[in-house]
Amino acid sequence: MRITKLAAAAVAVTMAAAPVMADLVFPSLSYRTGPYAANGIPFADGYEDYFTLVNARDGGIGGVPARVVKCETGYNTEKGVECYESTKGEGALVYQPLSTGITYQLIPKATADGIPVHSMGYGRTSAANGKVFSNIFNYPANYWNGASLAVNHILDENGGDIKGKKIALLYHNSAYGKEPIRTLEELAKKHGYDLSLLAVDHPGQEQKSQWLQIRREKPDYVLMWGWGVMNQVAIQEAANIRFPMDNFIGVWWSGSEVDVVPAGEGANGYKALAMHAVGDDFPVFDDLRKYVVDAGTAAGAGDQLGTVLYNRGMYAAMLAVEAAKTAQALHGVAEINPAQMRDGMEALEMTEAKMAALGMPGFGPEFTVTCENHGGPGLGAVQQWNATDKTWSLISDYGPSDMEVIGKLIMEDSSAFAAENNISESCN
Amino acid sequence: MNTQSYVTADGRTIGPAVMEMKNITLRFGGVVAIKDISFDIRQGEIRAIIGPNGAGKSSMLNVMNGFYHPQEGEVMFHGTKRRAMRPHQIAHQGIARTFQNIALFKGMSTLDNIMTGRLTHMKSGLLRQMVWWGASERDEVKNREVVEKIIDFLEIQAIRKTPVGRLPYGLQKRVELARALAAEPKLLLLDEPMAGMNVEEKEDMSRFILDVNDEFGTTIALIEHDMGVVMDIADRVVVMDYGKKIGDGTPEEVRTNQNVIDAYLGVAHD
Amino acid sequence: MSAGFYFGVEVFLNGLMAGVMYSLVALGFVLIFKASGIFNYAQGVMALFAALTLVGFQSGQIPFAHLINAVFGTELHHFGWKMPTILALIFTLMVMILFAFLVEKFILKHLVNQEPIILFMATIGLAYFMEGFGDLMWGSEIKKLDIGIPQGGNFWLEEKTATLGGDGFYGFYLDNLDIWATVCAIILVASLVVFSQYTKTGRALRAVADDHQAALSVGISLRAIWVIVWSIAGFVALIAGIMWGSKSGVQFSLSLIALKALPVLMLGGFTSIPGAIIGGLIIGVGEKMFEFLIGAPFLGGATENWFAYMLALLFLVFRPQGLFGEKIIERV
Amino acid sequence: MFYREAGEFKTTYAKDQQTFPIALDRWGYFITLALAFLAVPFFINDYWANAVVLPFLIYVIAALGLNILTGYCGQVSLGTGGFMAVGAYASYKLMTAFPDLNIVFVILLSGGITALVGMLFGLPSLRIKGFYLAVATLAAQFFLVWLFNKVPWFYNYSASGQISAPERTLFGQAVTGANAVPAISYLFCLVFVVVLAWAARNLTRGANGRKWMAIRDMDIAAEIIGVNPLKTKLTAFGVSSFYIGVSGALLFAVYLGAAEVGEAFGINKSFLVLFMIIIGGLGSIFGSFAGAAFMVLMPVLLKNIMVGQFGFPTDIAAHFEFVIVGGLIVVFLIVEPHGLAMLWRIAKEKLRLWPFPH
Repeated sequence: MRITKLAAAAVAVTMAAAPVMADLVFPSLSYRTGPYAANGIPFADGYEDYFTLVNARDGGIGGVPARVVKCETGYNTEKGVECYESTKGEGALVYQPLSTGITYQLIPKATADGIPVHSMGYGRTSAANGKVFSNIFNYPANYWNGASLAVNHILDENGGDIKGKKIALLYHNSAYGKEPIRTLEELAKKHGYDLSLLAVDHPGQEQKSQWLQIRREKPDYVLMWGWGVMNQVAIQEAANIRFPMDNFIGVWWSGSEVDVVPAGEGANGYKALAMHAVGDDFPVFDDLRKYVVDAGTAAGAGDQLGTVLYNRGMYAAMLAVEAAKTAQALHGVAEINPAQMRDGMEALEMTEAKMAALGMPGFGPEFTVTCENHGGPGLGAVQQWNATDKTWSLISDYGPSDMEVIGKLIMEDSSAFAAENNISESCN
Repeated sequence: MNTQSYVTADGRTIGPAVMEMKNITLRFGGVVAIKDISFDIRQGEIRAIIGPNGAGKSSMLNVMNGFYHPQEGEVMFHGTKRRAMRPHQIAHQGIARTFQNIALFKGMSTLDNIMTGRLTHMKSGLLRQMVWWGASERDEVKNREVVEKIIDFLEIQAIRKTPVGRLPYGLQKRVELARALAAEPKLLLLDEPMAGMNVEEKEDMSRFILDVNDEFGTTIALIEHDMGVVMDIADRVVVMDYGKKIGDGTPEEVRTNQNVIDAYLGVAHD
Repeated sequence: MSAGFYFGVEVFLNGLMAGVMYSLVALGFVLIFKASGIFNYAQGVMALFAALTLVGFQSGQIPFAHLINAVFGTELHHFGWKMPTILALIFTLMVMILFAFLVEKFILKHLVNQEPIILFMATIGLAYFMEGFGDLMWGSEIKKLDIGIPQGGNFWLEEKTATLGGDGFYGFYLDNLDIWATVCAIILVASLVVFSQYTKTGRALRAVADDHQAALSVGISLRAIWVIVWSIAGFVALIAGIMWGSKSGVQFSLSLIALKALPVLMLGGFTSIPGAIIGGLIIGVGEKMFEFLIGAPFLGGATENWFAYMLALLFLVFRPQGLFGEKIIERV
Repeated sequence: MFYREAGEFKTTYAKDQQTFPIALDRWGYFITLALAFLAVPFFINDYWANAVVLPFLIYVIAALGLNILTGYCGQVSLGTGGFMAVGAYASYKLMTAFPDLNIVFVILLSGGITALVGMLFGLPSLRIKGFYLAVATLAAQFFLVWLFNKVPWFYNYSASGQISAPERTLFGQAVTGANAVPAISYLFCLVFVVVLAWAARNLTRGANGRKWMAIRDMDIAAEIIGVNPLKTKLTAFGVSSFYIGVSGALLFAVYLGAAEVGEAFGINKSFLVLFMIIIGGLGSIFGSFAGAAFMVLMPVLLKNIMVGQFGFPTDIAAHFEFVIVGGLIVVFLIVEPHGLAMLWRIAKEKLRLWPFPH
């Protein structure tokens, strides 16, 4: 035990209390290392750069500077907990846990601590029910919206009739990968398509069996809920068996540059879902270059601007800043606390005019958050990869998902959670 | 079969047979290691099995403590035929042994090694062990007392807490003997107890073997490839060569047996 | 014959090919274990590191660029040149030899005569070290690896066999990359055999594998042998890294291919090169066929990971000495 | 000259066999215990509890378990993560199926269930040895993770496949769930650690421990002196899995609060616990503590120094963490292959002779 004590003393020395400053703290639980680093780096860069921009261009949020506290999780749940505990004392306003595992950890913890969590397009889908999950937000869209959006895209391509079509879901064999199954099954009943499920075990380097099966059964469409190395291998294998890439649709976590580049030309035409715009053709990027990259304060090398995940990080930061502004207006104070931030998120309204004013016209869907609905309306688009000029581009508008089916599933799952954990519904 | 008890010249009582080997044949694949051998070991005696290297002595010992199962023949223990059993069951019947190439538990101290010899006498219920206080502690102390007697007897008090790996060869052999004795065996098998020792160590070891036999009345079967010392301490000797028994009797009888002389002088076999 | 039968044959063939990919990783383990009794957990990370280095040389990346930038505030990325593949391969090989030398100098030399578990642990420490070091040196983004090996289905074969199985069958599918991997594996094993049978160093290697003490007594330098063996294992790691990296891009997960090789080792034995090959083939075919016949239709799929281990486990229960080991006669 | 046994004569065998034969050690032990129970709860905060102390305590239990199997009985296992998952899922099922069952029994029963599963997977150890067995235990690891992922019954058919620990109380205080106070969670785990460490010490110093060590050091000789190999190995697998199951249940219920099998109980966990016992010292109770402390504290310490003190970018610090921890493992093995426990013992022996050189 003596060694423990020595080490503990050493830690105590290094953990000298941080100075208290008047600022708005936004922790960035990044994963720039580990097996998913390639995805984590651009997201963290985008997230951090946007706050830098807000400070440099606007002098902070409502006059109060934003401070980003960085903590590296390596996508590891236990490190995520350590990061949460070490940053929450600094007055963290909102957490972007960035991994489903860490999100699940933080749902009860953050709720008890009164700090809001924004799991944008990941985490626990049924957290969209604000009555049960008072502090958890997952706007603008969740996995079940995603599944429905993909089916809607297929419906559009087939003139609304997909009866008898074969759709296969290739999914990461984990909680994350299994998310869309229930929704897809419900939708299959409604639209009459045949759904087949193909699980890929972690990490997903070896998918020969699954792709031989796809080759045998020749589904009309393949949907993918993949992550990490599974994405690159799946896209390569799809190209190998000459599966029509137009009919291969990934979720938004399977649709970034790093997923398609290793497959080269073969990936051309591959589609993925999107909850925000891609590319750097927005005024905000000029500001980013001017105030952040050229000023030498960019979080990364500054070469990621406009990539899918950089944009996603930036978009998440923008939503956080807008929610903070909403909270400031709502409570009439500039230095908001986490509880006020939560109120701001719950009252968040994203309109086209607002986004245009921020230099991001049409960057994301328009949506409103309410006390009951923390997930927004579930709008999303589809993007497609062009391997020749190496760009993603949106090929559809932000369309609606089938909330009739999804809403029911959300109620089911959230009330089960409420019952298991003795949570009484709020918002009444 | 020897059933009559008798008293030896030095006053020890030799009883009826403890173990009888009847027509034992052991083969490894096509190789015959032991061919149709019979002999017995009587209560209280020191019985030696000798023979040149490769005669099948160690295999014989392995048959006696159930490590090898002979293809033919049977082993009688205390007058009943022994069914095929695993070596640990045989240990529970009261047969202990030492090994030619020392087989001590290297990660443990001398004391712990000898205590393992008591395992057949100790209770090891998990719950009472976990609690320790009470039953387990009493059991431990009781058995420790037995072990301490053996430690005194073999004069190894000073190395009680030393890890056995650090001990010199001769002492390791002695600790191994102590471990076997700790089991308070009905039959003690010694596999070349004096191999690799110098004259002085051999004398010490001979003295211990005689004392063990004398004081505890332990029946001992030992194998040895060198005839010298064995002839002095054994009551009766079996001589093996090429898996066959070529002589059996008192040291004097064996010494004068022509087959034995031939084997040891290296007369060509045909 | 029905289409189902031909699909089965197709799965079988692809299983063989997958098996070759596993064998490539397993070979590295066997080489080191045979010569030094070390179970080298770092073999997977070595494959990652070799592939990272190869791509780094090819694309003219500046090593430790991120670290240098962070410390000195510079903006370094690339040297600005592209290196021809063959040159990059040679340089990478030199790096792997240097690596072997350093491993011997800083780790193995100090751990001579330790128990196997300690040596195993040391290689785990080494694996940790290399994971961090590789990322620091070359960055953690996913890199495309292209050294000109064709990828994708072999369409010649597909067309030639398309008529075999009736309407439901579209011809056999084999990946060109896998075919290349098989060719490489054959060449690799053949040259290893030639090396160990017909060269002086090779014979010394075998002598060490048989008996360390005896080898020492006839004047073979154990340390030199270790450097050579680790260099060869580094070379094998490079080949494995290229094959696996071509498929998925070079990234952190590449180090996990070690886990695919372990059941192969159990089956084939830690010391047998033919065992690694045959074991790989059995595991490859076994897991693919199980997924095809039972896993996917009845168990919901994704059974391959555990099935490979279960297969090896069952096999060992009935034959503890492995595929090529001799029956163990216990002695005391 | 202060730290020595001179003047302390043991008059009974019971005294001679006690855990801390030297008075100074004994006092150190009691003071540590007193501090741990009476002082720490008043100072512990969320950060210390959740980032350092709880994982440390919980991993100590896992390390003790694996040390019994690997360190004492010599059976190398890489299935720890899978067995921890059994403990976690067992506790989840028990908690949700019997909401009124006391949390202490939930944890103990989870350990019991894990023990049964562990014994099942220990069966092949009779025929498979050494590294082959280590790799064979990976079959358990992969199979169990797959099973908990695949069969919805284990996660109560929830849509996500994640399990979340509901709130359970002990003496009116929440020990699981989000409302648990760090001091209470800490004390809860501490009691388990102290009791289990004490039980492990007792198990390993008596007849059982000698059987395990005999099998470890030379299984054939052990069998010949009367140790039943199958029974002994299975006992080791059972006891070890019990500890690991308890640790998994605590990790899930008290520390994490929610878990997904592949992420929380993957192969990395198996390696982590194996590192702990090897760095700490195989076959040593103290080593289990030292190893767990090293593997839990080292990364946090390094991170706080590199990021907090020197302002390294977080990713570079994380890479260096790997380099340093990996390097330290190698250095430790070179300096002292028998782990921190042996270093500690050598230090004490030096201290005993101090100030005389010999």
